[in-house]
Amino acid sequence: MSDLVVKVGGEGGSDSPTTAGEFITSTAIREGNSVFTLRTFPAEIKGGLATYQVRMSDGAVHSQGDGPDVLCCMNQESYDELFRELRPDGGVLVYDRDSVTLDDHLNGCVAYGVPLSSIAADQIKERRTKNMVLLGVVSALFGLPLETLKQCVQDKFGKRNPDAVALNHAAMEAGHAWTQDNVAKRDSFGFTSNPAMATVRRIVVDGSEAVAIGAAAAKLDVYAGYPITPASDIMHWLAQHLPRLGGTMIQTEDEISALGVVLGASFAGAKSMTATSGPGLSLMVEMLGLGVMAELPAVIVDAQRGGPSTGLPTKCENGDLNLAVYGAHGDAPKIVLAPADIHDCLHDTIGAFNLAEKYQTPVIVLTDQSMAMRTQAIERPDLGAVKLVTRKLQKKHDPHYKRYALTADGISPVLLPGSPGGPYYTITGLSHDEEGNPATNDGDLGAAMMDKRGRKIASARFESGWSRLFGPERGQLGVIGWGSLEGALHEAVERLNAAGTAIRALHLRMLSPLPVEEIEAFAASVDKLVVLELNYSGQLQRIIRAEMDLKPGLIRKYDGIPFTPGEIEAALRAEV
Amino acid sequence: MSDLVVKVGGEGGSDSPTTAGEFITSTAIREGNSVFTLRTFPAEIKGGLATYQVRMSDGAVHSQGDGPDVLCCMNQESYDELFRELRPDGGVLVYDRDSVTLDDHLNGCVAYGVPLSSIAADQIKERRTKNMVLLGVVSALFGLPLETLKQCVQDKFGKRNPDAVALNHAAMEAGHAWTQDNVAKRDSFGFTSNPAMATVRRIVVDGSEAVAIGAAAAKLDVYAGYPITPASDIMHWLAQHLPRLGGTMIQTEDEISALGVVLGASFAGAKSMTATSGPGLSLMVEMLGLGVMAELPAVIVDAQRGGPSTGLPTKCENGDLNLAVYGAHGDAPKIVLAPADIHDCLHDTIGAFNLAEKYQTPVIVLTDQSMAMRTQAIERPDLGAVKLVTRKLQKKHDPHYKRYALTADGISPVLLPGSPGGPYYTITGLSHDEEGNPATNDGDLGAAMMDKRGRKIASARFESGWSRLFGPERGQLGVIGWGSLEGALHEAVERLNAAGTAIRALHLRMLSPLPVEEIEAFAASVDKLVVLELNYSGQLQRIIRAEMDLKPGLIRKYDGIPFTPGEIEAALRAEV
Amino acid sequence: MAQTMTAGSEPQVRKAKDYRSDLDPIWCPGCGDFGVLAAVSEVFAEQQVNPDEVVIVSGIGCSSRFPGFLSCYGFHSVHGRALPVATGVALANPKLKVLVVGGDGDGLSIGAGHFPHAARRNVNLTYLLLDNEIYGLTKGQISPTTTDLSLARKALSSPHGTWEQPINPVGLALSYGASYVARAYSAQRKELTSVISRAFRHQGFSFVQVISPCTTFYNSYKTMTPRVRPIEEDHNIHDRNGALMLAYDRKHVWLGEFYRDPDRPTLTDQFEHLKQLAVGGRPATLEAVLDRYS
Amino acid sequence: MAQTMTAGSEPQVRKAKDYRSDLDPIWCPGCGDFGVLAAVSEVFAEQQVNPDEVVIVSGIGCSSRFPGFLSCYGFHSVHGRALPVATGVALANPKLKVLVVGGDGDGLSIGAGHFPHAARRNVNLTYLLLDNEIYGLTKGQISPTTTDLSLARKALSSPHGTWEQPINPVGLALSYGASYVARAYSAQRKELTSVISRAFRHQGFSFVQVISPCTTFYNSYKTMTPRVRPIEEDHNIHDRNGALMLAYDRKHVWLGEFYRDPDRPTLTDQFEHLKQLAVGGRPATLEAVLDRYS
Ligand SMILES: Cc1ncc(C[n+]2csc(CCOP(=O)(O)OP(=O)(O)O)c2C)c(N)n1
Ligand SMILES: Cc1ncc(C[n+]2csc(CCOP(=O)(O)OP(=O)(O)O)c2C)c(N)n1
Ligand code: SF4
Ligand code: SF4
Ligand SMILES: [Mg+2]
Ligand SMILES: [Mg+2]
Repeated sequence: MSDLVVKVGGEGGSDSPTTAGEFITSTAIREGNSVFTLRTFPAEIKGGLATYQVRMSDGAVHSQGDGPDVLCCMNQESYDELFRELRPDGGVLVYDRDSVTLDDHLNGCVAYGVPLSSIAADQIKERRTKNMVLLGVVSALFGLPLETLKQCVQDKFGKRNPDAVALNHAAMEAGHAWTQDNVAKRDSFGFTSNPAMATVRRIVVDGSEAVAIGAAAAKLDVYAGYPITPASDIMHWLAQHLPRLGGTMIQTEDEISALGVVLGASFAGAKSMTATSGPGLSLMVEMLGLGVMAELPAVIVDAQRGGPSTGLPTKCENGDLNLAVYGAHGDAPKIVLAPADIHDCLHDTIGAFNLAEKYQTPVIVLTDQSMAMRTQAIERPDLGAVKLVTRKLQKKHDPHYKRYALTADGISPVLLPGSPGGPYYTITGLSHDEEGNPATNDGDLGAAMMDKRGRKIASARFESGWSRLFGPERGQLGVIGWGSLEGALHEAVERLNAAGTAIRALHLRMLSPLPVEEIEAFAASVDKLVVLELNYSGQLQRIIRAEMDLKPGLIRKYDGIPFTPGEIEAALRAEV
Repeated sequence: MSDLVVKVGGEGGSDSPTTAGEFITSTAIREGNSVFTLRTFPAEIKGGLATYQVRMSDGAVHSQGDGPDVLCCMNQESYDELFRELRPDGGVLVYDRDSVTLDDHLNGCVAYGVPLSSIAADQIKERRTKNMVLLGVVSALFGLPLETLKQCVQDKFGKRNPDAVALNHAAMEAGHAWTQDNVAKRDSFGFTSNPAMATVRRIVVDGSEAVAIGAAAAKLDVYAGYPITPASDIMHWLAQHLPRLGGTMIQTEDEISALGVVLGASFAGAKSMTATSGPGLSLMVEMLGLGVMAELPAVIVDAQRGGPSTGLPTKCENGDLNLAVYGAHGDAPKIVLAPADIHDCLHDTIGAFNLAEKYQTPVIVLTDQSMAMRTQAIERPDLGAVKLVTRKLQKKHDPHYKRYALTADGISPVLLPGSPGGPYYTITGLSHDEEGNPATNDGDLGAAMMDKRGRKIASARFESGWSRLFGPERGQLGVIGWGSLEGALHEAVERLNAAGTAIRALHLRMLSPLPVEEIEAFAASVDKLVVLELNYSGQLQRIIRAEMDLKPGLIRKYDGIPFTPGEIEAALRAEV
Repeated sequence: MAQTMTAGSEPQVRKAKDYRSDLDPIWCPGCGDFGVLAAVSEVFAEQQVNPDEVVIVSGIGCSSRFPGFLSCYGFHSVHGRALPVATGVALANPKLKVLVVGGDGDGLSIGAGHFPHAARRNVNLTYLLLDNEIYGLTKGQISPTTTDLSLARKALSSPHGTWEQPINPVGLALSYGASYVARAYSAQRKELTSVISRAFRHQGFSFVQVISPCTTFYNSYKTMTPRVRPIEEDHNIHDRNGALMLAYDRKHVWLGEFYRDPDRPTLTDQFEHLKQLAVGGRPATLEAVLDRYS
Repeated sequence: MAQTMTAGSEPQVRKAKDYRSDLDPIWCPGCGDFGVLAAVSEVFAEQQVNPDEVVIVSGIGCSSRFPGFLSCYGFHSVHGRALPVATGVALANPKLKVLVVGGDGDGLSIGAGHFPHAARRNVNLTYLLLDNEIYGLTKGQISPTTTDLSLARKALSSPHGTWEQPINPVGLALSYGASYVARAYSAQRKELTSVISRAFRHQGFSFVQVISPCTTFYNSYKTMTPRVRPIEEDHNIHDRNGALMLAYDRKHVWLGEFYRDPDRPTLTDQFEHLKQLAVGGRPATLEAVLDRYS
């Protein structure tokens, strides 16, 4: 099985390393590889260090891998900043010898210097094709099929800009030719196609597109949002496509308004959603409480970034769980989900709409920066097979109808505004009676309504399919994880089990309500329990401790960069 | 020891039961009694049922007591709603026989019907003096000195309105005379003065005034706030008095702006504060995160009411702890305090300013509706003895000064804007370096800064004086409480210990950081542990479980009405 | 207020009182808001509005209790957020007639950031701002429209007076690009009803500032009555700049219709247009979109 | 950017570049904000501003990175909240000169609710709204001031165009009662500098809309340059209604000073007055206040 991690670094901008990385990714996918990408961005809009890492394998890949096997440095800064990441045992450095001066110590790495800049400037007469020259070099060195690379370029620019295609093709060929003529391969890395896989129906999307597609598949009617990194791309996709699909996307004046529009639309019967990141979620807290109190279905996607406050806007953290679970004054239980990969981003968004409708509640979906900006080939969803849930409706006119009827399961049928003949009702954020009328002097009724909302949400923990298990039936150690680290955790668990340590992992995608029975069963199957998280305080670990008679340990990381499998492996090894 | 609980109910408005309750309260205080009051409000601005309960004793009182000994009903609604609260074993009902029709079943209570309305209308020629007539009746029946009552009226209206004084005096006398002439006392309740206590220097304030006075004593410079029940009275006090004391109070356009002004003022060196209730705290969440990240001292008072959402605006709940502790995306540790009585409202506000300055952090002070609106006589504060803390300042010019120096204790000296010669700096909500410059590409530095803020706040748990212990050295049961229920808890613990059950209680007034060592020591002194809270989910119980190796049980109440000592007594008895 | 109009057996002609719910208003005697409630019921009767299709949205305040007192669908949301919520209702189901009712504090203080945007987007709704120049529900603090200093001094939050310059709601609505702008006075029921009626018929964002005094905390009837004056017949209702000058006139508080632009496309028009445009004849499907990602 | 001006050894005369910090702007080449940064440094030099006493407050956006690039005290706060934070600074220490810098999204979208209130309170600060008609930092979505539809169509959030009516920042500032209102263009450095200089000297709330194009996402230099025109000499700067008409003129984008009221008391004046008034000759003490509660 081939498994190759390539990282490209250079200045963000027109000859960007990001574009190069994207073409490597799409080529690998067409060649039937699984890929896993990881991008970093500079704070500057233009300029600054941008990187794009792609792991490709003709088998399955779950994570970005450990350090890159191949590092391509397009300028000095990228070499200075990234060289320490290159795997020390024989990693390969490809660099622009026109602009990069190497250190004395290569740590046993193989270095290929290529005059990327001068090939682009002199042969192609267009400096900005430097990244395309690099692609030719990579193709020649590691066997990434040049024709497929060229086809990807053709498909991307072809219609709009045939001149660009010609120029880029020339640059790739020049890079390829120079390498074949001048470089003697001294490393053992290589790319392998997987023709079988190439025929499977897949779509290539990043986490943002996956969420948006999921929402569209769930028949989203109204999207309202305010731009924020790394959530904006969801809005951009919907701006483009939602009208075509019969829905409406509105960019509001702020996040409070966005959730206000969403709740208003939901009241009127629409499936509605907003997406934001931490600062926006903080602003939505009052509206969230209203959604819980008024029992309105709504989906709120939070693409988490580094916090607190403006924090690390282009970095990755899973630190908004507390806010999602506890956000809102008073007790306001709601459903909180966390997709773990790009496939989940699509399907869990559909699931979020279903849960929102079924339980008549705001559902928060926690994704993160790494998923929002990571491209992956996932199985094309079978839209015909998607099951959608609609809120329990009161369809017939019934003079005794009560909007907030105190039912056994806490779910009261909804008579939608517009329904003929009423009984008319007004919903309110005040404590109310079964009809919806303010009942602010009746504490017992207020408590009964609190119980209703509480038991309704609590019962959602028995929904199935919101977790995944890895490893053997029993373990010396059990790891509970959540969020985007699943892939790395999966890989670490496989390695450790392969090395003879029995480790199980339970990866949760529903965090509120907490599936306590499931966690109990898992805990019973292991000797020791630890929670793995990408935040400072161990937010899930604290919630588990708060709700259950368990005292798991904690492994955490909070420097804005996802775990590598190696890091997890080392940390887990230390626990057993 | 006398101990008398009187409750007055009637229509909110000009002949309001509230005014009657207030005069009973001030009279009892002048007569050297301890008092504990409890008020309820209708949702209507005018009209609706208003009640005022006052417990008076020549000894100490800690709570509102159990049901009233004496219930005064000024209209039918008050009788219909409140009669079930009257103590069944010989309680006294005083009612307006002109407007109230009694049920057949008096449950063994003593009932005195008095023509309150006709005395007011016919003898005094002013229907609105009905509440004053009632005061005369109460005075005659239970020995509350008429002269002191009259003096209180004189002191309240005398300067502004001598005619009102005369009218009210006449009404009181008429009620008193009618009772002496027509009623044969058939109950055993009576009021006792305590002349010794009457000479102690006390002030009579409600919780809102106490907070405002505490802030003024802490030398508050800038107050910014937005009206909300039950916090507005803090603003009203400061609007009146703060300018006289050299400070500034501004009513902002919303709560986000209020905390914005507070943080801006703090940056410029001022002691600044805002006060709000749940919905406002929800809106402040993003700003709170900024305060934590930028390390700005600030005091945020949250007078909790019933939630979630608009909830029960005139009722009592201690349900905002989660939001105070976990509010803000990312990990944003801050200090959270909770005064337990009116005395604390004053002194803990001073403490909040001191902690905010010392630890350079937002401090949230959780009071609640019952304290905000409860009048009590407390020891007059010795302003000369108040100790104030100022943030650690960088006073000398030092070219190597760094605003966010990574110190061992996490506290970095502050060079205030306006300081000559700099080094100038810009603070930011972005992850930053020691100088304050954005450092959004350096994850390790971001983590180091997270650690700095974390250890700074964690160390505040060793501050002393933020808890109180009741009961014997060791207990069969240990109760941990927080918030305004302390008095009722104290009383219940005394009763149970008197009855031979060994029960200890630890009442916490600092909830974040959690004083884990202190709780551990307490837990070690009892056989079983339970947390007592005025909210649905047991918010403190969950935090204790999350942070410590303890699994306390939970006793909770969430109908908007504070615990009575009897309720706690019964619940604790069930635990042992 | 679960008042039922038994389906199929509605009265032939609905009277104003048929639009009232069973819930009694919690307002103080004399509160200006009673007049507005009566006017809205009359407008509904006059236009024989179908209550099935009406949604009234409000924030928090005395005036914001409005929806519950009428027999149609309502959403009493949170303080200052009525316009976003109402925008959501309007977008979700363009068949619904959306009425927004709220106070001066609700709309111009905490909600001040939403007003410009709802107006410039021309959301299809009628916004009645019940202006009593005070925060009624929280017991009388000054608001952004408080003008009378002697009244302001009685407010608990401004015992020493205020120097803040009050906001002119009609001026703002015009600056924000509202397509219908009017002012009325709850003490003049006939004119009030007629203005609300026209606002409710307008397609797009119609704004009516209703002077609706708070008899408990800021009783401005006495000082207001001599200041108001009906807009002259010759005022050109399509001239926005002229309307602005009228709004900022210092001598009188003009009542009536300031401005109307019946032709501006509404937000609903825009989104319906987008859907048509995007579909471009052939129905778009998600499958077709997914093809691009394959 | 901890740039030090060693105390006691300051240069006799500070040059514009002395006011720049060590931090290099992260802006794209050609970004209009460079011009504003240069103009502000020049104004500081011209007025020989003491950097000890300057606090620059901003929200979030490309333009909001401004404070860090100057050598004085700064607070880069959160998106849309610069005005409240700046109000706090101004109230806490009236000796500080407060400059607020932010974008059109920051100030007119998420921050839209604070602008009216800072203006009508006449907070003592200068507010430079760097208007590029787009959200720069989040990669070019439309903003409340986006006017050019062909440019808007390129924005990621509005590929099919927008029908929303843009906001006129100068018109709003005037409606809100700002006591100084001007407009400038970052491409006209001399005029820009002179306007900022006058705004910075103004006592009270001075507002300058600076047209400052985003070369990356909404390069409006070409379309803007022919539309701008200096305000005529005969414009009466004390006539607010005249200024409004100029603001809403559809033919030209007028540049220069629209309105100035040098006499209106500032928020600081008000609060200093209150303190005096309250003290009334004798110093008030908390003890004396407590006596009332005894
Ligand atoms: C977020 C939030 N802040 C504050 C409040 C308290 N509050 C309720 S109504 C109100 C203002 C009422 O004034 P206005 O909107 O003018 O309505 P009116 O009562 O005068 O009709 C305020 C401040 C609240 N409910 N929510
Ligand atoms: C609460 C919140 N919402 C959204 C964002 C994301 N955000 C950052 S800057 C910005 C808008 C930038 O536009 P503008 O204010 O016009 O400044 P410019 O970049 O154009 O100078 C947005 C939406 C944020 N930081 N915080
Ligand atoms: S307080 Fe004022 S606004 Fe509220 S109901 Fe009473 S009169 Fe009306
Ligand atoms: S994106 Fe636009 S506004 Fe931002 S720095 Fe670049 S040119 Fe300037
Ligand atoms: Mg009002
Ligand atoms: Mg902008």
